[in-house]
Amino acid sequence: MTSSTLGTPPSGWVNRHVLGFGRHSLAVAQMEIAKIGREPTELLTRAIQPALWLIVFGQVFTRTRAIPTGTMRYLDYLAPGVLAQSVLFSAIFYGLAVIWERDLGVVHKLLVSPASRSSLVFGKAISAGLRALAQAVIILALAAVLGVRLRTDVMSLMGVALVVVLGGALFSTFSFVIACLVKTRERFMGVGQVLTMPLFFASNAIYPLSMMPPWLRTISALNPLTYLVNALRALMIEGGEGTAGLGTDLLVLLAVFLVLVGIAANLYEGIVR
Amino acid sequence: MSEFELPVRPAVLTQALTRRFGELVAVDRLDLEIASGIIFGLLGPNGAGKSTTVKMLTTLLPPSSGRATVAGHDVVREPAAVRRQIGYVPQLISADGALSGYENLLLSAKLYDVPRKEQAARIDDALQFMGLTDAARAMVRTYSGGMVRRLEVAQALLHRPAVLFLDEPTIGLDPMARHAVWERLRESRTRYAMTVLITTHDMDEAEQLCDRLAIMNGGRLAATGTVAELKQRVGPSATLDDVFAHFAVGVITEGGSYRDVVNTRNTAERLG
Amino acid sequence: MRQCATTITNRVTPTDLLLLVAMAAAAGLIGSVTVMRRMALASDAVSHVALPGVAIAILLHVNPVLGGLAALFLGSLLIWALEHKTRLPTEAVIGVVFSAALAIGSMLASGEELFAALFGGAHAAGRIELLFGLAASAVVIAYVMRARSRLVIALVSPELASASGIDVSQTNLVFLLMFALTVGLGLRFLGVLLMGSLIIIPAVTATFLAHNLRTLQTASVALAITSTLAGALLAPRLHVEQGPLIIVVAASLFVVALVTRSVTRSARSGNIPGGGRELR
Amino acid sequence: MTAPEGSPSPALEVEHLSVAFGATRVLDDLSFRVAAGTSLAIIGPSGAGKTVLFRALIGVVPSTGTIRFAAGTRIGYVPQKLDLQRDLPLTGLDFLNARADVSGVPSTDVTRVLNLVALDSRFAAQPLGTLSGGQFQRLLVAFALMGHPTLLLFDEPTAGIDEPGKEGIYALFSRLQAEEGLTVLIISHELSLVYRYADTVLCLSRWRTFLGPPLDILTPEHLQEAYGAPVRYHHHESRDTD
Repeated sequence: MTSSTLGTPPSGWVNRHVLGFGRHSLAVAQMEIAKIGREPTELLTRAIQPALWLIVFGQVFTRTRAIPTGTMRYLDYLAPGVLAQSVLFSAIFYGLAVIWERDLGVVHKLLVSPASRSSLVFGKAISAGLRALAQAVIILALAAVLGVRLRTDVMSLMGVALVVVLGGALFSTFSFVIACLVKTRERFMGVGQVLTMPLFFASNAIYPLSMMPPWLRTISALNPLTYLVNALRALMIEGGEGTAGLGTDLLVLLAVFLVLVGIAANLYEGIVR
Repeated sequence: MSEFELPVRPAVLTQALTRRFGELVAVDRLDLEIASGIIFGLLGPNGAGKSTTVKMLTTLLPPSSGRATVAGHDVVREPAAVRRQIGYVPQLISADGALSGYENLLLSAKLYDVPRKEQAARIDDALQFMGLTDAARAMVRTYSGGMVRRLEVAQALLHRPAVLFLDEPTIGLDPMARHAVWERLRESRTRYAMTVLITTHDMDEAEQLCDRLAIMNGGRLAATGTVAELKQRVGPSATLDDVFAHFAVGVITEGGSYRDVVNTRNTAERLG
Repeated sequence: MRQCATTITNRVTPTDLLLLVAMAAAAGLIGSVTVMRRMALASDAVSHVALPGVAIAILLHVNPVLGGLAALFLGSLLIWALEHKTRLPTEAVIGVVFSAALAIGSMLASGEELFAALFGGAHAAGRIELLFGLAASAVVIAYVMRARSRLVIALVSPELASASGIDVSQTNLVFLLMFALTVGLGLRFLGVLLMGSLIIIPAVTATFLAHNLRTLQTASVALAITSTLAGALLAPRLHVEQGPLIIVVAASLFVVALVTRSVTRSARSGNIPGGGRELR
Repeated sequence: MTAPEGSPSPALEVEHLSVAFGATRVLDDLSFRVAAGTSLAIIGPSGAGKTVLFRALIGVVPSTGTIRFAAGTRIGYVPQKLDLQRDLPLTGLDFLNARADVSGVPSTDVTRVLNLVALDSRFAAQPLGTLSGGQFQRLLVAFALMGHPTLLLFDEPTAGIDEPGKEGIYALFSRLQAEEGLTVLIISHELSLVYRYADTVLCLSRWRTFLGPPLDILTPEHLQEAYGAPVRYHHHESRDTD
């Protein structure tokens, strides 16, 4: 029995704070990922929803050409939107798990550990991002089957994966913040449900901004989902491009994500009081 | 191990520790000194302020006033240092049911920076000690109540804390499981030379497990001492029930919020 | 390419206002029960089911509200059956039901019709529509008042409700149907998405303010009516759409209540004792 | 209190009751009777089927065998688990009034039951979430007492309540039994309180079932057999702890 490690923090500032943050985030993420692998049916049932959109909505509108998407085929236009939608939907109810963990007592245990709050939030966000990625694989496969003109080079695929993870992390942290604010499952369901659909419809996921009434255009410019859709469109589709440029999209997503992590880390402690 | 001097300071020291919730004073100028190496029981009716005290000592809740040190570190000024020195088993279930026992332990080991080389050995050791080796790969949600509690204690011990906090550790367990948990606790105390603080409202638990007791009542300390001392103070043939009744007089006989009951029942149901 | 020109009427007629107030009262009342009943998800799914109905009605040149209502009733029956008769994971099923409904609905309607069905639009109500709206509001309000006791016991404990002689399954079905009727009421003004919000948001806000059933319902109704009136009256002045503005007002009230609560709590250095949270 | 065996008017007779969930038999050929106006405590380890027995009695769980209630029996039931949401904006009065409305009982009955359980109407007017453990239990008993039931089923009435609170709840049962002539069935883990307040004890376990007066049932041998471990409890009257 060595007592040498009793309560001694890892030595060195960098080791303690920077690497510690990484280690702790990773530990949390790893456990969350272990859980995803155990519920493959959930991944599949959640993939039904986007599949319906792609097949029903996409196919018909591609034929009728009722939505003006310029040179792009509508199905190609829609696929990134549907992918973004599935990222949003799989992440937005993440807060329920946070409330559930509080009701059980798991949160108490995490909060008394030496891991920083931000590393806990970050780890959970990354795992939510990877959960979204698992779903993205299913949707991309489906899109390929439906004949969407996907880019298949490694760089693009990696870019898509990165953006999907970032998007999942962003919306799950958003959900985390809401959970810390409303604190009960019932209110969370109410608020979460009320947010999801408007976020989806007030974005350029299924129709271009030019088609929207002006007030809706304003809202969609403030909607992070729009930037997620833009980035995916640029990375995923042959000849696809966003409206604001890939760099801007990524910067906006990253900035919003980091701000949300900061807010969530600050609110996290309050959930057990 | 010469650089490692044995602490003569108390494991837990509070001075006028106070916590208010609005008008309500949950913990009222608490002065508590817990010597190193003992099992200390915080006894009292629901609403006496036991859990609030533990939450302050474990840095989950900032005190309204007063101060507290745990293993020599101030809970307000050095929360990070305190967190490294303590283990905590909350009243609610803190093991993750969707993970296996092994994974739960691994998560704790990583969050507490147990050196990577030692992780596997310590986890195996903990599993064996708690009698969970066979169940290590099973999902925790399939565990019995007693197994869950033993796993949680094992998690809290992995980083060899100086002070272990347990909030109502055997609530909702049937008698057999309780005895097993008590036995493990007594053994781990000797094995790791640590201080244990438990809260309970159960006389049996206080009597069988604790070296010293503090009876809390309405947020204040009503009495402290060994079980024998406390009995003697009340009367020649007093039982611990009598001691409790004597020092908890005038308590609102129905303390404990609705939430406590729901929590306890949920805990009991999940463990049970 | 068709630019979606949204018509913004200059004035709100008194009949519209009357109808809006009745609708808001019904929404607030049904919402107050919904947020207590953990049925937010199921109920919201119901509201999305309206979309294909609206779309089909537009295609067939029937009054879209009628189509929406028909779809709503079918949808609530479907969800009720799924919840009570099958062992499928309800959330997954509901997710599929409503996304299918949205996909099919969005597909059938097009352009501005789609936006109108989703987000509503200001328009002058005809006499029949007015009568129908007022009658339906009255039905919903009367129902909540009468069934309140049953709903309250069933939400505290279905088991106790059964032991008290309440048919929980039937209570749930009638409640969902009434919810559907309420959504149908708001289809014209707020559309599918926003009507769901008008039912849920004021009620959630009310839970921050109320400590008993009567105040909860009063606050919920008052908040719903305030948001609706403010939205309807301000929209022409601010030159924005009426439906979204109503929801923006409701959401602002929600944020104000949330912030006020957090501020008062931290000012008192902690929670209200026994505010339902674990304290000790 | 009359002796349960051979009492002329049983409030409840259970014969050969069995409950199975799929292949698992939770209750197997259980028979007992409860005399009117007496109290029966049901004890046993977790998973022995105590709660299932209650659910079978109120008919929420399908069972085989006979369950016979005395004519005119009205059941008041207090379940073990009430997974209420936090911050529910409902008061005790809202809850009781709802019951009065549903059961067609005059609302004056609310005052009566509140007096019976000695719950101050000030507390009844508070949201459910602000009631203390004991107060909430009293409220649930009050709910069960609406409309004059004759048989009270109580599942773990004192889980999570401290010692003085437990005494209060059990004292309340004794009083109700005396004043209202109620028959009470209680599931409990509190052996010392069972010892003091129950007329008859039914000990369920996976291996054997015992039925009889507390003195005969609550012996170390029986308990060890039922729980599979030594069990101790405090006798309050006789000072010997063990």
